[in-house]
Amino acid sequence: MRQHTIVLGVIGSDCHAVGNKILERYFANAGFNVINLGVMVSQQEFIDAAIETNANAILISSLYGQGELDCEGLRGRCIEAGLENIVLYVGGNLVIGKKDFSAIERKFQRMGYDRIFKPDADLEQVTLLLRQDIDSLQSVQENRI
Amino acid sequence: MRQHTIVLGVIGSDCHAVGNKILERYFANAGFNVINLGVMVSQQEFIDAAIETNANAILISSLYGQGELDCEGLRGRCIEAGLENIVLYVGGNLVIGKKDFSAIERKFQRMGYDRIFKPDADLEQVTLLLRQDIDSLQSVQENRI
Amino acid sequence: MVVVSEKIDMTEFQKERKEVLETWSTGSMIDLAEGIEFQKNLSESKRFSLVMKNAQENGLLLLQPRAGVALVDEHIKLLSRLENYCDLLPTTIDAYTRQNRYQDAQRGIERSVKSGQSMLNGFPAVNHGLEACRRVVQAVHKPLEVRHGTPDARLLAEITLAGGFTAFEGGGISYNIPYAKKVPLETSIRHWQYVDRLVGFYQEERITINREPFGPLSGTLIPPFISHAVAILEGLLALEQGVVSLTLGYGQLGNLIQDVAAIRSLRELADEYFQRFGYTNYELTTVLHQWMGGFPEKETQAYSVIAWGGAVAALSGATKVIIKTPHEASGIPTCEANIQGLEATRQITNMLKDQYLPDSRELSIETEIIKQEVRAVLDSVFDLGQGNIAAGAVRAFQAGVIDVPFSPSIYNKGKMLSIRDNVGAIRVLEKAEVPLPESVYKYHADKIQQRACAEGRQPCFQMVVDDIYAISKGRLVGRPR
Amino acid sequence: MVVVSEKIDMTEFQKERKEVLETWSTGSMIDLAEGIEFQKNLSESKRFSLVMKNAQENGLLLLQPRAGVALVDEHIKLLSRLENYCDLLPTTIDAYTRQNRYQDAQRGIERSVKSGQSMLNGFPAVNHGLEACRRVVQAVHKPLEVRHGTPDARLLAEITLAGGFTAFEGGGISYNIPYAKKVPLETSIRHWQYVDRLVGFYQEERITINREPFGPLSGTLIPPFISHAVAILEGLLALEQGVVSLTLGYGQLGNLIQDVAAIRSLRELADEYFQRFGYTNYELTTVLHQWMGGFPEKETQAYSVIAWGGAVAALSGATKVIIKTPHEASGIPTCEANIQGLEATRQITNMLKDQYLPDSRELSIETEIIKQEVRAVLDSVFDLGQGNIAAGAVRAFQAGVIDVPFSPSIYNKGKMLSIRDNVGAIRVLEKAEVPLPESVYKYHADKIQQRACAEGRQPCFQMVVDDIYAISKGRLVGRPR
Ligand code: B12
Ligand code: B12
Repeated sequence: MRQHTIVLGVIGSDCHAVGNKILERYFANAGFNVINLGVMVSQQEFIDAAIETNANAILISSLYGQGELDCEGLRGRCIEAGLENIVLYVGGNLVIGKKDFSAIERKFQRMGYDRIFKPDADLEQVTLLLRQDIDSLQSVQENRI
Repeated sequence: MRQHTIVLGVIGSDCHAVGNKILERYFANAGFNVINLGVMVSQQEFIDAAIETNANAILISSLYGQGELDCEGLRGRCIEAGLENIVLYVGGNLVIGKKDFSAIERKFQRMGYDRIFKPDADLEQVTLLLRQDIDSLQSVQENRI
Repeated sequence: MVVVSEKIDMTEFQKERKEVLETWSTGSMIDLAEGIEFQKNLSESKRFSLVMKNAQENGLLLLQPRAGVALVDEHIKLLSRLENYCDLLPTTIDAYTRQNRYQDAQRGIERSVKSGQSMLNGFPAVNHGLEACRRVVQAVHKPLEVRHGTPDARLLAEITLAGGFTAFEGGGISYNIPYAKKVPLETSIRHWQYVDRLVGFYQEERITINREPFGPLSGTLIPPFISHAVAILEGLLALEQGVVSLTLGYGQLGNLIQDVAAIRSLRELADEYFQRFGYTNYELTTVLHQWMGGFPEKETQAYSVIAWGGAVAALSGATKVIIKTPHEASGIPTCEANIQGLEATRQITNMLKDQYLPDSRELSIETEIIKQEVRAVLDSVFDLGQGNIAAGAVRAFQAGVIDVPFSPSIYNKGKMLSIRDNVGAIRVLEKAEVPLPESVYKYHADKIQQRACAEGRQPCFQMVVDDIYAISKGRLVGRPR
Repeated sequence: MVVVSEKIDMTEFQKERKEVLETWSTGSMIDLAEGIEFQKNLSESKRFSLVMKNAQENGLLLLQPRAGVALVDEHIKLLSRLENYCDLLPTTIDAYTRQNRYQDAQRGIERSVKSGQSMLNGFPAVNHGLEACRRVVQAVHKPLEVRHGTPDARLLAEITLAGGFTAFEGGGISYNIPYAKKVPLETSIRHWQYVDRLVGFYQEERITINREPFGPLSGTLIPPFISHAVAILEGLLALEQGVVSLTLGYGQLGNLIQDVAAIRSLRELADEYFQRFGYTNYELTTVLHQWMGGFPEKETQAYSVIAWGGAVAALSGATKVIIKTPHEASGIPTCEANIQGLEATRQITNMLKDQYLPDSRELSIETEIIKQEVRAVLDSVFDLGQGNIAAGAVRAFQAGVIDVPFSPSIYNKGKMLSIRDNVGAIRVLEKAEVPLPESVYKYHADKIQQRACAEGRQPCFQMVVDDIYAISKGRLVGRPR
């Protein structure tokens, strides 16, 4: 299996570090090449790191509730930056307050995120999906070429 | 103020004794002549005691949930027994389960109870109402005579 | 009726049995040998005594709810959902059945069918009969206990045990004094000797049925020594009839030290007395009931009472905890409310499962005080009985040597007064005829005095009333406002 | 930047102050003299320090929630409802303001107006400015504290203190290490010296502002001695600038003995160090935060975590408890959820208000261990500082002498590893550069070994991960499945 590169980080002014450290370990153990930007990462930093490392996916965390403000526009900026086929995942406590998840999901799907995860996301499941999503995008890309 | 006589008791197969002992004390201290029949009192026992003591009111407790089965028909039996103007109160956890109180109230009003009380009934308030209700029935009675 | 303390003779038992089975139509279905066969075929995971024993050996704390509705299918549905959240299942019996008013229970069943909801506060096992009980037992996967409050539970026991229930709560004292008004103690004790003899008979056939005297009594300001004395007496009466698996109970009172001391002393005293009477072949476990008095109406507040009960059960090392629900103050819980109580309890008992309350001067003193109290009471009971435990118990209640606060029974003196002290422990304000040693009584008086000083009022009945309302009003000690 | 430990000189302060007030438009409104006037006219019931002091003297336990929304009127509505259920009010500041990103906060305000709901995770006090703060203060009847997580809180302090808030949470270490990634410690400590100097200035004008170092740090497996060392250092740094009213904090960990030992040792150690440094004129109180790590998602389970936090706060004798809510795992609580958390907490703290955990061998040992640990760390810090506490703190973090687990800061070593032992107490698995005495380290190792044996696996990082998830998954110790 080819090693996939993923960029990890907590977006915006968010300082929640615990989940991020666990995700880093988990995906590294699962065989990914993990570029972890840690907490308080701007959209630009995510994009720069993805370009620099030729990443297959960006996995964004937002725990602190201001995710809606921080996550808007990233898909557009990725495309502008030439990251046309990058997988975009986002997870955590994405909005302010305890809200119905399907509404949150729709909101972030509309922003261009491929998959949206709750805090209790099963990481094994996520790994499977991530491999699938990367591979299917890759084959799209290869077909194009 | 004339001393009113009230009959007190817990109806049916209900063994909850604590509230009953508190009510006895409370109404005695408030100046009523209290005939307390204790727990597990049948409708007939209530009626007999009321006749015997020439009571102004019967205060029924039901805590254990089978109040609906136990309390039906008492108003009719009172009238049959000649207790036409007796005040009938009932209070406690009157039905099975946590139910909307207004529905319970309607149900027991339809059974002929003058007032229906929740477990957290304010006893001071109850005393005031009881005096009023007895007095107004008494005056009805006196007017008739 | 003169009640004696000895194993009921089998011929006498069979004679009585015939009469018992005739008290309601469903009794005719019961065949003891066939019941034993049925029990033998139950899987081990449904054997209450075994699950309790394993839990005790592994230091586990098992959760059990209360639950029972009028109709069989509804009851099965209820238990099938609950068993995903608890370790032990109950079947709570309705209050008509508890008074042997099967006719009224029948009316309750009919009305429940009509109205589409349970009109009874429990499952009328006698009316439903043997096959219904077996349907329940076979539909679930965990051990089932009959939980009730029945002074004469002979027919109920016959039906439910032949039906496959593997535990039976109650006792001649604990299911009379808090639950009845005019049943003489000698009658209820005699009827419970029958139940215990029946359980002993199953035991002789190598079917162990767990027996659980009802610890909390009236649930209202009961000092631990009173409920302990009753529990140990009922334990002895049960052992006498051949019972082996015993779970002694206690209702949480709210003061951490007193509650832990209570569970600890209950175990130790029971062993002491059982062995003193020559029993060695018994399986003893303990159960703590989350607070059994009036609950706060707000569910948020109820959750904290529930959690505190779970915490104390864990810290005291009890083997089982009977849970309450956020609906407690209002009405019989829905299945959902029951699950809520179980989930809340599981969280706290899991978090505290490896913790315990360490030894301290305070804990030792409290444990020692309870032991002195129980010994004083029980010695007096045995004196009164002169070798006959049952008669001793009857005479003890007559004399007020055992006196249960807020009992509805005319066979209970109701003269002893208890209230909370300044840290919320239950103390004896007026001992009346209870033979508390002077030093112990003085200890209580001092503790109560501390509270009186703190509140600037003399100990009085109003304090008792304030204490009764206290937890439902959001506190433990009923301070003046 | 070189940070020194001495009271900031007033001319220097005034110069810096001018710059601070220019960092956002609302700064220009602030007039210190006028702010002091406003504070003088506040009623005593709004004076945080006074309410804390009275509570401590009367053995009360005060409840405080977290709460803050984007818009002023909404925020007032929120606090006005909450104050019926709590004793002390918060104003939680949004995360942009915490990073001095006022432009982003402005966008958050605008988006909140548009969407009709708060898009910020707190109240952007700087953007709203002085008058808005005063409207809040005047609308409520209880003391108000600014609660945030801001490495540079100078402008926030200027605005909120002039605005009538009477307590201010945070510190140069505790509001950097868990809350920032790249802010040098010397910078945040210096900025917090400014805040403390400001509070000291108010104090000189006889306006007492309560200061509360943030105890729980990352809320994740922090051994008590780490947070104690930080709290005491921040206490000393505050006293240096003239602060008088101090509330030291601690985040509940879940093991009863360790938690009670922690609150007890925190008080005693703080007194010891404050007095050693010559301070006598201070008002010291303590606060316990209900469990600060990951919560269970189910509200039923969350209630038990909340209740256990309240129980421990009461049993340990803390003066204040910061409450969590049943929404904790999911999102910022609605007003209703916050009230639920308060009601549940009130029930348990009221029930336990007169109880305490008695002395025991276990409790003494645990208290003594924490003291030895804190002394070892602080002695090393003072050595490193050579008379300069601030510099000592900076160097201690550089050297890993203080090492906070799961900090996002690059100025924290992050080498020390901690996990739960077999009864759920937090122990040090790898001390890295933390100067724990050998005997103490051995104590930790033994305790961890007990767990390792019980679980049949070697201590490892997976254990740490299991412990992080444990409470959210319904237990305390992260046992293997
Ligand atoms: C610990 C904690 C803190 C610590 C953080 C310390 C640190 N530096 O890491 C402290 C105390 C400092 C803190 C501060 C704050 N916090 Co905080 N915090 C928590 C808490 C209790 C636990 C978080 C945690 O560590 N969980 C354990 C880890 C393992 O889980 P996790 O973080 O959820 O991460 C997992 C999953 O989310 C998922 N995941 C995450 N990202 C992604 C991405 C992808 C692609 C996938 C597949 C999965 C995934 O996988 C991770 C690993 O399992 C949560 C509530 C909770 N969960 O119980 C609140 C919480 C996250 N905090 C919250 C808030 C608001 C704050 C503050 C703003 C203060 C405030 N207003 O109350 C500040 C933040 C300031 C800032 N600048 O960011 C809110 C967010 C509210 C919302 N979204 O509506 C929460 C939910 C609490 C609440 N209900 O109010 N917090
Ligand atoms: C203590 C208790 C017991 C003790 C009673 C001991 C005794 N002999 O007294 C024991 C453990 C024995 C017991 C047994 C049972 N109980 Co019980 N018990 C309680 C409990 C916890 C407290 C009752 C109490 O003493 N409260 C304190 C007193 C002061 O309050 P009170 O009883 O409510 O009385 C006051 C008011 O109701 C009001 N009031 C009462 N009557 C009247 C009348 C009038 C006119 C007025 C104005 C006011 C008024 O004023 C009183 C004084 O303030 C309640 C739940 C709760 N409230 O928290 C359940 C509760 C009453 N029990 C209940 C049940 C079902 C039973 C059982 C059937 C067992 C079971 N299935 O779980 C058996 C009853 C068997 C039988 N034959 O009756 C249910 C009833 C459910 C329902 N209505 O839907 C309750 C509500 C618990 C629950 N949620 O399931 N119980």
